[in-house]
Amino acid sequence: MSSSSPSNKETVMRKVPLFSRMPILPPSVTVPASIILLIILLALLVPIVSPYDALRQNLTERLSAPGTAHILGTDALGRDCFTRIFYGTRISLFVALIPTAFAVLIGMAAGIAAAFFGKAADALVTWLSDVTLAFPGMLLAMVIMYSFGGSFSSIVISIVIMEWGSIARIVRSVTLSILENEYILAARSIGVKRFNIIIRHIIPNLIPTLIVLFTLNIPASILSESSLSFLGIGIQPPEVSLGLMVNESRTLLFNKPHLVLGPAGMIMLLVLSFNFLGDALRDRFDQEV
Amino acid sequence: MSEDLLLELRDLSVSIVGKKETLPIVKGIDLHIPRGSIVGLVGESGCGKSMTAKSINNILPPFARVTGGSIIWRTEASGEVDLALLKEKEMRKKCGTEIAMVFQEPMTSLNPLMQVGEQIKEVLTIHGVERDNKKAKDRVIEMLSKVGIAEPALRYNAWPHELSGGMRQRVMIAMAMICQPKLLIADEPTTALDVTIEAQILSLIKELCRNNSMSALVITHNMGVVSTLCDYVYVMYLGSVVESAPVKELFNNPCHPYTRGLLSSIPHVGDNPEFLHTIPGNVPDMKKHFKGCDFCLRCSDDIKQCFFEKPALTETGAGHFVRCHRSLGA
Amino acid sequence: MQTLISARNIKKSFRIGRKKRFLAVNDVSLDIFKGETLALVGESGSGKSTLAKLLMRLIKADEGSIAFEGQEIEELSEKEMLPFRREMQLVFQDPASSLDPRMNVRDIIAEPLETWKVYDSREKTDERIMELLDMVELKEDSLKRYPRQFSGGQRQRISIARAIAVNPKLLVCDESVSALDVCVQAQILNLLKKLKQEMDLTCLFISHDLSVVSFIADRVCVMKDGEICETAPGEKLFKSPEHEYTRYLLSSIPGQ
Amino acid sequence: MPALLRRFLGVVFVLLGVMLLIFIMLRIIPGDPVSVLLNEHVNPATVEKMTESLGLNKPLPEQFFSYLLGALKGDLGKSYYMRKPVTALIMEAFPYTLLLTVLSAAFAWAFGIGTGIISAIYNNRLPDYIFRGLSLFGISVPVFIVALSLQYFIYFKLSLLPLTYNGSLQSMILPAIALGWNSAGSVARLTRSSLMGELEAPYIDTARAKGLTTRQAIVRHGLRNAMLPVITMMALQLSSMLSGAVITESIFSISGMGKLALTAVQTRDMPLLQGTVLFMAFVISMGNILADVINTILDPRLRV
Repeated sequence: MSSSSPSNKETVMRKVPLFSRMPILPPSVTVPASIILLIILLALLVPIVSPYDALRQNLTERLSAPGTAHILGTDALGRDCFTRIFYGTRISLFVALIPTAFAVLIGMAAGIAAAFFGKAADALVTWLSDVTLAFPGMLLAMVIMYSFGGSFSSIVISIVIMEWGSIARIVRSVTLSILENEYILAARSIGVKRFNIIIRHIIPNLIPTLIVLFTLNIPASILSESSLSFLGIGIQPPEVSLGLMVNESRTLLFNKPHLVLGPAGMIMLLVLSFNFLGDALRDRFDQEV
Repeated sequence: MSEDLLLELRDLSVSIVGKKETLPIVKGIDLHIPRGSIVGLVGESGCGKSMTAKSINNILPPFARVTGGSIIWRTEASGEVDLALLKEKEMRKKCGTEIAMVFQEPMTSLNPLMQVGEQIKEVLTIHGVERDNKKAKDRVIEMLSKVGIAEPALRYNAWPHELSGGMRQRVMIAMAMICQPKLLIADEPTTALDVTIEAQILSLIKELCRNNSMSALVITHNMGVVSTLCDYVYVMYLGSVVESAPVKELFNNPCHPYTRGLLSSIPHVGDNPEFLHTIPGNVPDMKKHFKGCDFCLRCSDDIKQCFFEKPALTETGAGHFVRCHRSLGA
Repeated sequence: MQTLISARNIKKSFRIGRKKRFLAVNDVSLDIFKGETLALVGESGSGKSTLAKLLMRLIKADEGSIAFEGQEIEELSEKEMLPFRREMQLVFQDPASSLDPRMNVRDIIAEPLETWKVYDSREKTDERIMELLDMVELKEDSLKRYPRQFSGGQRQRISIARAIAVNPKLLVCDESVSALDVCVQAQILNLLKKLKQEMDLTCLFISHDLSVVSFIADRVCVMKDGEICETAPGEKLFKSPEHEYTRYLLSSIPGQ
Repeated sequence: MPALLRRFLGVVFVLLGVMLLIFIMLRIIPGDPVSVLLNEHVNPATVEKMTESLGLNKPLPEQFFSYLLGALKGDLGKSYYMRKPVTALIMEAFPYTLLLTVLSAAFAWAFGIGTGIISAIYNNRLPDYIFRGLSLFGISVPVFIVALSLQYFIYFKLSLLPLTYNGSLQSMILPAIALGWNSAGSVARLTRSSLMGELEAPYIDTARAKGLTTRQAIVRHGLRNAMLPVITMMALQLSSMLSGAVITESIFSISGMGKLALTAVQTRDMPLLQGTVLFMAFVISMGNILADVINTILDPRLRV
């Protein structure tokens, strides 16, 4: 930011009314939102509250059926499934939220640059996003796993690279349609500087799209992470993730199906509620315009 | 009197039916269209004129429905029919053959992925008027030339986006006229066109009506279009008719304060007053319900009665009806 | 009569498709005198809107020179152009898209005032905004409300308030009443005429509607396919038009 | 068709970018590729000879161009682990993946478009809610969960279809459904919203005023316009389908491209991984061009 005088900067920052009057939300938004909050809360509390340690093996209680001691029974190495599911959810959510946030930020910057800063920037961003989109996500992740091994950071990087492209493309087209409005020409004719036009006019009008993109890309990240862990090239043991739990109990699918059902059910519940929330938010914002 | 009426709207009301509440848009309209005459329906945006037109051939949007009154359609072939009660199938049989419509936006009223000629021929094939493909194509080309399109055989295969606005409106008129309908509904036919093209389209409509002794219902907000094209005119405000009269009579002797205000706030080439006369305030929200006359808040010569009692439509001259307490000499 | 803007031999063409170039403005020369209302009238595609944007330097011309109060502005860079931006303000056609839906009325009108730091304190800016609302006959309580809560006519009033906020020398109205109903159109035309007299503005009025132009304009330029085919004072042009196209336009007006 | 020519050039640039990206990423690994391959306790002399023979000691740009020239001639180098040319391995594996993808695409698109149209026509009534729930469920279930549950119910409980792929077409049904499940959901959702959008288009009113019933107007006019964005999306789905193929092939043990890539990662076989990824990217780019061609044929406005 140029060294603009404090009053101008102060007015610019305060002038962006993000949620100044967010009206009451319809049930189609509050229901999935509360499910998600409940899961996050449990994911934080259960591993602490639960008597069992998610990672410590206890071979004497191997494969015990769901009952009073272990609500969902224990897995092949005697670890309590109920605790592990919520411990795994915490990792899965962490590995989903962080890259989605980065992907949305990078996508936003790239999308605005492509739409706002002329032909060259547009060609560069489009080329870069086409290159990353030309890879099947799984293979791109494999290349990254090959180079950096199966650590947290490599999963986060591969999910960011997988998702930023499509976000940038959507942000670019929405920004282009915003730029067609006459209030942008009005700002230019008033003499508002280019940077201020982005801050005061483009970003506030992009916010609904960004929120929907963020909400709809989280489930995509959860699916990618769990698929990678399922293939054994994602989260490595002894760490826990929902995809890894499904992979570990896969061989017992036919005689102990509940071992697979637990983590699989949690993945589906998470992804379903985020998708539901994303849809509801999109309808809500379309109504508002 | 009602024998030679082609179409008669009796106390027609249309409302938007929401989950919780219904919003009346058209509040009991009586309208007569005699055979071979061009009737105008004029009013500002939001007064319900377009909904009235669309209720006749039932192309109302899904959230709107006819909630009262009847649409009496009289023809030799099917005698007297209430269109409001017709099922979708019977209604569609009449659309395109007996009742045709032309729309406001020529840019978006044609299917962009289908050639223009094909879209016109579809009217013939759908109604089985002309089974043979070759003959149907010739009839379309003949119709295209009748509406003033040069090289009709060539234009038959043109795509909509290749034609100008005026050309596309001619295609729409050709599509409407191909089965010699009894009634042409024109919903703001020239609003989206330039003034020179507008003049040509208006004269084309007038000529087609006269040659085929076809009636027309013209929806517009432009008083100039009314004076050029229409024989009789209904003025609408907030969902009901406030005044109706033969066009000459309305322009020379407007009785309702709203009509007078409307006519005097139109700028005319040549005379330039210091300031234009305006009607104070702006059109109230549809949801607002008035105990008395809808126009009372904005009326300059209103009296106490206007605020408490809804005025009825009374005849003050030959075919000149006004909905205003003052007109009865009160 | 002092000239506010004089443009000489302006040319502007746009590229459509691979090779074809569409000549929007073809060698136009034009003077706008201080204090007058000049109308640019013509059908769609006649280049009147493009010419207005060229005069305001919102788009750069291929050729020709434009002088604002004697100073050449065609070759200026964006930065040097800024002070002139303050002197020329634009009122748009479409009430739905000329106001930012995410900003309330106070911020919309305040934007020019804050961009040019006309007042150093927020109270003075708010005072000026109240004054502007009063000038365009809008109620005080509209400050906190958002554009979608207003009718077309009210939105045009907000647009006008924003345009006159920094006391410009030139007010450009690009089809500012075309999207409005007859009654509201009359109110806005009266408002424009009143403001022009009170603030001693020069006004460039672009429209396709000859009757509106005959009411508001002192002088009229008739444009066709990127060229000016006739320029004359209002009464003379409407009483005895010389150019054949002007006569054709006048005769096409329905209901004359 | 200059527009298509420009589009083709664009794709060539993208493929170059893809090649560059993989090339760089596979060579910035912490350890030296050869020593990792021959595992640690081999003496440095053999490592030196091995690097020499594989040409890994030449400067990176030179390696890249020799690889580029090779790729253009169809030679994607030799697999370290399997001692066979990568191109041959790919040609062996690709038919299986192709069959799987084609079958799952057929299932997904037929099912997706069908439900999308039905839920658009019966908008806000029972069929709409059922199919909308189904398609939302469709995009929310990972491929491997669909695969496992299909195996559990269809094979284990009802034993209708074989557990894994045994060469017969019948055994390819379960993998196809598992892989196609997600894209069926997203195709259904886009078809529904696109068709609903078209129903509000003015030309539908024109069709009804001409005498077509609402249903006729949808089928004869609305549908074709609504399909344009769906076709573009189907091409873009090719990349997510090939991702899913990796998982489906490992669950149903189909020796396709996905399995090949997976073994390449597990055996640290750089040329094989590089070859498979590049080939898949090429297939996806061809898919995009195909979508553009179809769109240009369907939509006259795109014909320059």
